[in-house]
Amino acid sequence: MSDKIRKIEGITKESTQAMIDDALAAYPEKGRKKRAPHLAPNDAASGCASVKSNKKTVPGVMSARGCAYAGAKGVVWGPIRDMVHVSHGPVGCGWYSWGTRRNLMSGITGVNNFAMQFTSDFQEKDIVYGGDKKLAVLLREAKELFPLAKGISVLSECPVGLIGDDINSVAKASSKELDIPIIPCNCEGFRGVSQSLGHHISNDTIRDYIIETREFAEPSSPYDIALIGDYNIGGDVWSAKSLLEEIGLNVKSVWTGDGELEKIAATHTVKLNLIHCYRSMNYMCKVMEEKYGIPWLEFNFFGPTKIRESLRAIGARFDQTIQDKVEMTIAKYEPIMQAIIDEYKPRLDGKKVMLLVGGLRPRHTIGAYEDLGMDCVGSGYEFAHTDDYDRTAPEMPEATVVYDDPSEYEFEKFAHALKPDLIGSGIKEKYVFQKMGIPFRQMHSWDYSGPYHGYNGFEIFARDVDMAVNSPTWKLVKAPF
Amino acid sequence: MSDKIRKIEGITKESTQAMIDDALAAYPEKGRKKRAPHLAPNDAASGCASVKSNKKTVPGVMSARGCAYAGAKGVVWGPIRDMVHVSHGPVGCGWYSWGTRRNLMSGITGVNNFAMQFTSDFQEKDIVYGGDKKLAVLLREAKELFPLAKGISVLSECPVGLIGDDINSVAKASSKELDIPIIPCNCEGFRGVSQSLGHHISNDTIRDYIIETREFAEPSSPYDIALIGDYNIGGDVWSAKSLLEEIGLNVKSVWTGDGELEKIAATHTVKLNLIHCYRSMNYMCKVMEEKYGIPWLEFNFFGPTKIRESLRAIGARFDQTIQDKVEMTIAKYEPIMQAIIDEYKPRLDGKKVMLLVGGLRPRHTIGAYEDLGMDCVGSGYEFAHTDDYDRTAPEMPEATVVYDDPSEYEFEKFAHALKPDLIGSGIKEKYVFQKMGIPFRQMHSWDYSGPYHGYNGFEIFARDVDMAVNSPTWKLVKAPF
Amino acid sequence: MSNLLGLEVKKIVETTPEEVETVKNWINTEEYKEKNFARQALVINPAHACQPLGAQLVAHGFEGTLPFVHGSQGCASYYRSTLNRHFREPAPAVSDAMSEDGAVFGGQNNLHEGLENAVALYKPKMIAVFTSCMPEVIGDDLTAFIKNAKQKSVVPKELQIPYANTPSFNGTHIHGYDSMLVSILQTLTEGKQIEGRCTGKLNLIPGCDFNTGDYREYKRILKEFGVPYTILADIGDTFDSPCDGTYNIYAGGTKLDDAADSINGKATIAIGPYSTPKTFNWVKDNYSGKHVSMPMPMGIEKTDAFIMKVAELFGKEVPASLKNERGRAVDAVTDSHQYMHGKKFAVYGDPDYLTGYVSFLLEMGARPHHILCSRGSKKLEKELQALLDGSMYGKDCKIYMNKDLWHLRSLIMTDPVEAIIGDTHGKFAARDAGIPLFRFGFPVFDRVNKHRYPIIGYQGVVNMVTEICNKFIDIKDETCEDRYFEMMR
Amino acid sequence: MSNLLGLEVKKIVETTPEEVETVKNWINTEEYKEKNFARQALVINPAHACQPLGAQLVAHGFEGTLPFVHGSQGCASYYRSTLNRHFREPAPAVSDAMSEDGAVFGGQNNLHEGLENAVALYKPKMIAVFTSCMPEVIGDDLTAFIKNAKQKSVVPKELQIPYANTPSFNGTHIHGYDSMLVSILQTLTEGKQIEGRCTGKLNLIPGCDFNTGDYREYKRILKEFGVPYTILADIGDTFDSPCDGTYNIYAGGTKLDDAADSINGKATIAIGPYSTPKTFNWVKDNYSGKHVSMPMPMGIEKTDAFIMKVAELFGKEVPASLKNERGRAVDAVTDSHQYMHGKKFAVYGDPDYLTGYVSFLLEMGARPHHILCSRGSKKLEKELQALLDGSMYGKDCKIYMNKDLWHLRSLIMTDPVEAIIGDTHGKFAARDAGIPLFRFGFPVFDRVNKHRYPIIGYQGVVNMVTEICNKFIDIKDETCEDRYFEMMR
Repeated sequence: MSDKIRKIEGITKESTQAMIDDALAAYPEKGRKKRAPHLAPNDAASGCASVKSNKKTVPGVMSARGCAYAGAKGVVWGPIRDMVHVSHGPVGCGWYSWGTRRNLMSGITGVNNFAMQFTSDFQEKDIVYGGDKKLAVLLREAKELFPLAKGISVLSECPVGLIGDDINSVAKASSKELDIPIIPCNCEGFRGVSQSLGHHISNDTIRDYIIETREFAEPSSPYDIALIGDYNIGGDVWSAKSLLEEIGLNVKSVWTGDGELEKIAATHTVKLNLIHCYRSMNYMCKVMEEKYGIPWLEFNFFGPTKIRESLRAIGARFDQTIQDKVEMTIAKYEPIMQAIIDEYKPRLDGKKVMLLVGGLRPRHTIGAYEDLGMDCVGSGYEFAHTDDYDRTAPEMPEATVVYDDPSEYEFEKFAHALKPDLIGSGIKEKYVFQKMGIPFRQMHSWDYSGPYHGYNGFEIFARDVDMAVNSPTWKLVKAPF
Repeated sequence: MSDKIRKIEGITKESTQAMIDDALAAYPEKGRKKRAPHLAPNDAASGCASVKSNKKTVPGVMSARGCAYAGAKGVVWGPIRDMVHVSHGPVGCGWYSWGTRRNLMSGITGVNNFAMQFTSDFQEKDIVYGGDKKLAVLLREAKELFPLAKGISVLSECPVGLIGDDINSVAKASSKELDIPIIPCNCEGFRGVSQSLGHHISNDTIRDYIIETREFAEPSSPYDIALIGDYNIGGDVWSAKSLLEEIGLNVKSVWTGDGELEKIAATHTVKLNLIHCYRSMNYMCKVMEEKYGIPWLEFNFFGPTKIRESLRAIGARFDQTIQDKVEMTIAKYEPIMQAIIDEYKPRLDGKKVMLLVGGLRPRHTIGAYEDLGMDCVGSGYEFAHTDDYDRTAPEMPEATVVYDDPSEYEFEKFAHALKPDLIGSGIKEKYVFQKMGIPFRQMHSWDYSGPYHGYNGFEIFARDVDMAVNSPTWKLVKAPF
Repeated sequence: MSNLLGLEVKKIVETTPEEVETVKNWINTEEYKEKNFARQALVINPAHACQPLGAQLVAHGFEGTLPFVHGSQGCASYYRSTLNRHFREPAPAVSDAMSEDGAVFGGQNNLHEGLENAVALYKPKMIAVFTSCMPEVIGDDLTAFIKNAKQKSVVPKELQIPYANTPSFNGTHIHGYDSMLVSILQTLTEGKQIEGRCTGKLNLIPGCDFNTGDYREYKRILKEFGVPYTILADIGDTFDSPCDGTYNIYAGGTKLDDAADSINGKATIAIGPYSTPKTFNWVKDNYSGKHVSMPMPMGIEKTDAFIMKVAELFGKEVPASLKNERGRAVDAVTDSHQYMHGKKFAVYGDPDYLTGYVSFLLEMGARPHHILCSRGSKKLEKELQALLDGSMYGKDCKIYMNKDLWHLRSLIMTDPVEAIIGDTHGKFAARDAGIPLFRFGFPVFDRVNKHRYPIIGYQGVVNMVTEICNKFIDIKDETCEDRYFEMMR
Repeated sequence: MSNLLGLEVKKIVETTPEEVETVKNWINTEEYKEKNFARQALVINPAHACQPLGAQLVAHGFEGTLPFVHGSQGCASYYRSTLNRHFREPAPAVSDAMSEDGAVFGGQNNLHEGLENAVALYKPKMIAVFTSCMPEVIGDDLTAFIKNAKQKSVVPKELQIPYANTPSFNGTHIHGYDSMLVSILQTLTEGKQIEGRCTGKLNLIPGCDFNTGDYREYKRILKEFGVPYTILADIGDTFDSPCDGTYNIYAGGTKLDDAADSINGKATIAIGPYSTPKTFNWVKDNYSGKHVSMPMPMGIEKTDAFIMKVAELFGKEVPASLKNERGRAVDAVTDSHQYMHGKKFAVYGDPDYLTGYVSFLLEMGARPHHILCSRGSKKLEKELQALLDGSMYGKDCKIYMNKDLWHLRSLIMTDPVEAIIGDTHGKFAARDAGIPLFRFGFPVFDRVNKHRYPIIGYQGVVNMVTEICNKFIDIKDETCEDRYFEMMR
């Protein structure tokens, strides 16, 4: 699909730019100047970003962005199931991110998975006298109470970096004392522009503290791969992994959905890194390529079209046995997918969707919507960089609006203008648009449904999109009096 | 207890009679004349009824009585688990008595127990043209749909007797045709004065159609007994049966709680009939004594005192092995009972209870209340006869009021006068007295609790009585403004 | 052989576990369903009571009115205990205890003695007489009996004694409701119509509704509208009275004067066409003002219709508070549609409840897969089918008239659904099928306070959506594997 | 060795099922409980959030008010998403996105740019500024910053910008609520006190209450009383607004003029002493009329106290409608006491909710066996102990201050109870213990509409009794043997 340039009736560069200007009109001078470069009509053919990105958030505009801690604890570390993740600082950050990202985990909570909220609960005295002593005590308590934990992460919240604590040395000392990997991550929320720096700091921390400290017990095989950048939202990893195994590959470790510390540590021995969320994990793919010669391949498991493309691209990196299995798998699932499309497409054909998600899905899910006959009339990221926007240009129809870190004001204005049949974004946006009678699906958390990755994911995705767009409840919104 | 005559402070023959007269004052002349003989102070020493009973209900006074159908279907037939009981007539009677009596049953509903609502659902045309043809079809359908049923009862509702149907001959013919016992019971609701005639007709029906049609497969033993007049309210039979087995007896059949038709039919071979509810089943005890020489013994499993007396009386009918087991059982449970009394009696000592139940419990449960230190200040039956009231006199304290088939007006007046701490009666009375802030326990259905029979029953009974009397919720009834 | 059956004495043969297992599986099969649906005579687990119960409900809806069963005393105790168990409230009613002699000589003596005693003991402002089987079969002439009672001054001349023939052998409790209501209104309004007089009030007939919360909801809605009203047969207080240390035998009910004056009302809305046909026809011919018959306002659309009709009849704008309330209900509906969308339900109950359940479910995108009424009609079937045809979610839903809950069991065991909407009697089928039962109907014996939470109106929508969605989520939390047990739902 | 830890490369050793089984049982033991309670530094599953969340709740309670987080943008998104998930409603708030440069130069530039943009885009009537960690650690002087903003006319002079220091490293969200509320009231009432003027109104401060149903219930009660009122920080509509096709960013809140004039009120009742101490002390010293601080009116007795205080403050009789409502609540309580009597509960939550839960349970004859507050105080402990001492059902109940939900798990696994009253976060402990969780507190992410059903007032009692009793009966129906499965409960 991404080769042919699609057009949306009524949407031109001019109409989009006019819509953008109308939105920018409300800004004070300085704000408008900062925001303008981040909003633009898509140039499908160019294959490169039509907007600026990864810039400091403009104060006071109601951005959807989170912080570095959210990128570190929420995105990268949280999903690793067999580690105790300590939110180091006051009680809030860990509490707000407790279980809200839906990175599901196998195992028994508190025994061999630690889907819980650990914190040093900084009080005034910790700010004044520093938290390092408390950290050391805390690490001992964690080790004692959770003996099956394979490691402990110490994830810094804002105050830690401001009061000059040295969690790196505490981690080092305690790691030796307790004979367990203790990983310090300086992901203070005030650092950087968004969650993105949190991903980057975490990738570096894996590079410095984890990779190459373990080896797989079983002998390696030519089909060993690692699934990078899948966080098991609603079970996505379980769906993607079973599909990769069906085409004959051994998924030796997953970064980091339902992740296991030791398998992440032994990933330097795989043959190929398959990366789904480019934004959050491209750093370590590049490191593993440089240091261990592991090639990496971006792939897309949203919707039958993209799945087919990806399976074949993956197959091409392996021998005939894998490629045969790829074709068998495609042949097996395509009729099922076609049946799904036949059931839902008639009710979704030509419907318009607008997306605003984090760093991957604003482009990666467009294929799945198009498989159902829907058109993406606007998309944008909270924390993407230029390389993301480059990849987005061919995925979106010509001249449709691209918005980088849009304010709620801008997003509302665009929605009023474009009148989408569905908006895919986050919990902070959901009820704003549902009040307007616009159907909505959370595309961060799959609105507590999923998985959406892989073939069984598409079945659930299609059902949910049809449910949202065609629910009779929307017909009740307009009162008859 | 029943030998020593108890007195209640402030209650004399005169005070009770005054209270009665005050209640009767509201009646018209004719009503008063009919009601007066049914209300009297108890003459504990006389050992005989102080009131008239088993008379036609006075119209319009709001009696608590039910009808013959209720006595037949509700009390006797309903609890037999492996028969299909057909409420023959319009839809109401069967529907109102569907599952409301709490005669619990083992087995799988619709497979080998039939705790359901079967009816011929008489329409106008069945009144006009008679229901016999419909009955025959219905019996075939029941046999086909419920192959494991051991028998079918046909329980007449009012219209059947008025339109001259002949269910006896239909039953006879169908029984042969379908090779299954089909038992007709002419318990039309308008017959007799209360549920009592329904018991009697049902006992006669067992005499004429069931007893002696089966034999136990296993050889008889000297310890074979039948448990008569226990309907497994809230599991009473299971509690009583386990206690009787603990003292070495074989409970060969139960009339009719969790009852099995064939075992009832083979009861003519037991050594002793133990009867709990004298009123509903004394008829067949007398028949079995006359026809099969089976002695029978009234016993009382309410509260440790009565249980001890009963176990010893039962033991006396058997050899030393049984009597030793009786003593061992008493020794085993009495400490447990004492612990219960120690826990609850301090909070119940001296509290006053008034009772109005069916045909047994107004006298039979007094012992259990007294074991907890409570005093019965008034009792009476819906449908007892003179022989019941004879048995009641020694159980109640001197001069306390005895009321036969009291109207709601009389019962309220007595409650206002006596100010009981607890009233034990039925669902029709419960909320009347709770509105007055008087704690209440349903003593027909154990207020959906139980069992109350036997040693484990007393534990539940004591807990429930304490809960009702001492619930802090009653302190909320009086508003502070 | 001493028994009349002439059967030889057999040894007891216990049913074997294998036999039990075979039959246990057999009753869940298509084959059994065919046999079950082939029944002509045997009714098993019917989901309705008989006429007099509905008559007693009406009687309880009028100030100082004592329900009086002309017939067997057992009937009165059955109606009383049923209402006690559903409302967990007193339900005072008397009978004149007809028995064998009544069968021979008729029930006049019983009636007279009963009236005399009832008046003396319970000092009613009105006695509503209705009949159970006996007098109906033997054909007692109540008009005459009551006239004679007054002539013989057994009861005061001016005491109003409306009566209704409520034979148990046709229709159900909703028809008894209708007959008693029309008779009471005829009696109370006799000679009260005054040319040109208009009370300016809305007469609201709630129909055979066993939910006290609904009565309070109608009153709250009309109060928001500023429309003065008289509820005809108001059990809202009778069956939801305070516990404050005193027992008041007549704890509420429509004031008799208001009921009398209702004939001069500005407009009358009769809710629940299946339980008020006679009443509505009589009101149409005798009451001044406008007359409308409407379905129970369950779900947003039917509540809109009710609200707009009140606005239209009284020429009033819909108040902001009610518009706001509608918006909040739609908010609850859109916010939780994902928990009900596409879910299959079996629904059964009285006709007026059924049309409400089906509209509500279709509105939510849920599917009323099995719709069953144990005493339905062609008219009801047509109305339900029209609702189904109006929505894609009604597609493969089926309607079963005059079928019972044993039929329903066969349906859900052979063609499974995710939940049942009904009343306590459905709990056995729900347990066998392992699905939840939502107790919005009558009777509810095994839960507390269900009758206090309205199912009509916008608040009714929020109550039903909340109970259904939260139960489905409860089940998900209680049955999912550990790895799918999570914070967010 | 390329990693910094200097650990030699080990083979992966999978945890064995036996090890998992051992530890699985070990964490339920008394021994583990001792270790768990010996914790000094590690907090696990705490049951409270940080101060700014409470400040944001207050800000949403005022007309046209935009909550403004001075600090990191991530905090604002966390507070917003938490409120979104609990209320299933929008929660508009901005931050001035402080980052590394803020750490060095302070946040003035961010604040000014933020205020300017916020005013331009969202046209608030008031901006309520509160702080997250960064400005608190580096010591930003917000008084000066805001004064400079007005001087540099970054924002209109007359725009009211109250602010509060809400450091996350002490107290919880209820203390942030208090600080922000007192600051807003000080700002709005500045210069508004007029000698001798009395609005005749009751100022009601609901305290840190996340249940929109409670706000509606307070209003309904005061309307029944005929007492004019101003709710101070009214989120009743903001977080329960209609879905009617339009998005209104400021969907409700206390009118600013009313709040300003509240200083001249006839009386002020501050509900929830633990979440309004600063506010109440300031009100006492500055507001005219009488001032009373009262606990959350949960349960009959505490609701009686609230009703009588309103009656006393306004010299009014308690209206018949409320007396009647009390009677109906007592009726519900007495009719279902058997389902709760003697049952053991574990309860946790904010202090003001806890005193309410404990009173309600003791009133019902139930036993609040484990009482836990993850940020409690000596004062709270004393008040709770006094409640326990006042009832025989409080006998062997214990209070745990400053303990978390991992402590609670040890308690209920070693000393079992029949249910937990708390919020969504308790679901993991409840699942391990196999007992139901009643979600009366905050936050509730995994059920719908819990916040719409009041838990205060007489209706609150009926709601809690209904949910608890019906769940216990559900469990009985779902777990009993076939032979105990019956119609009646």
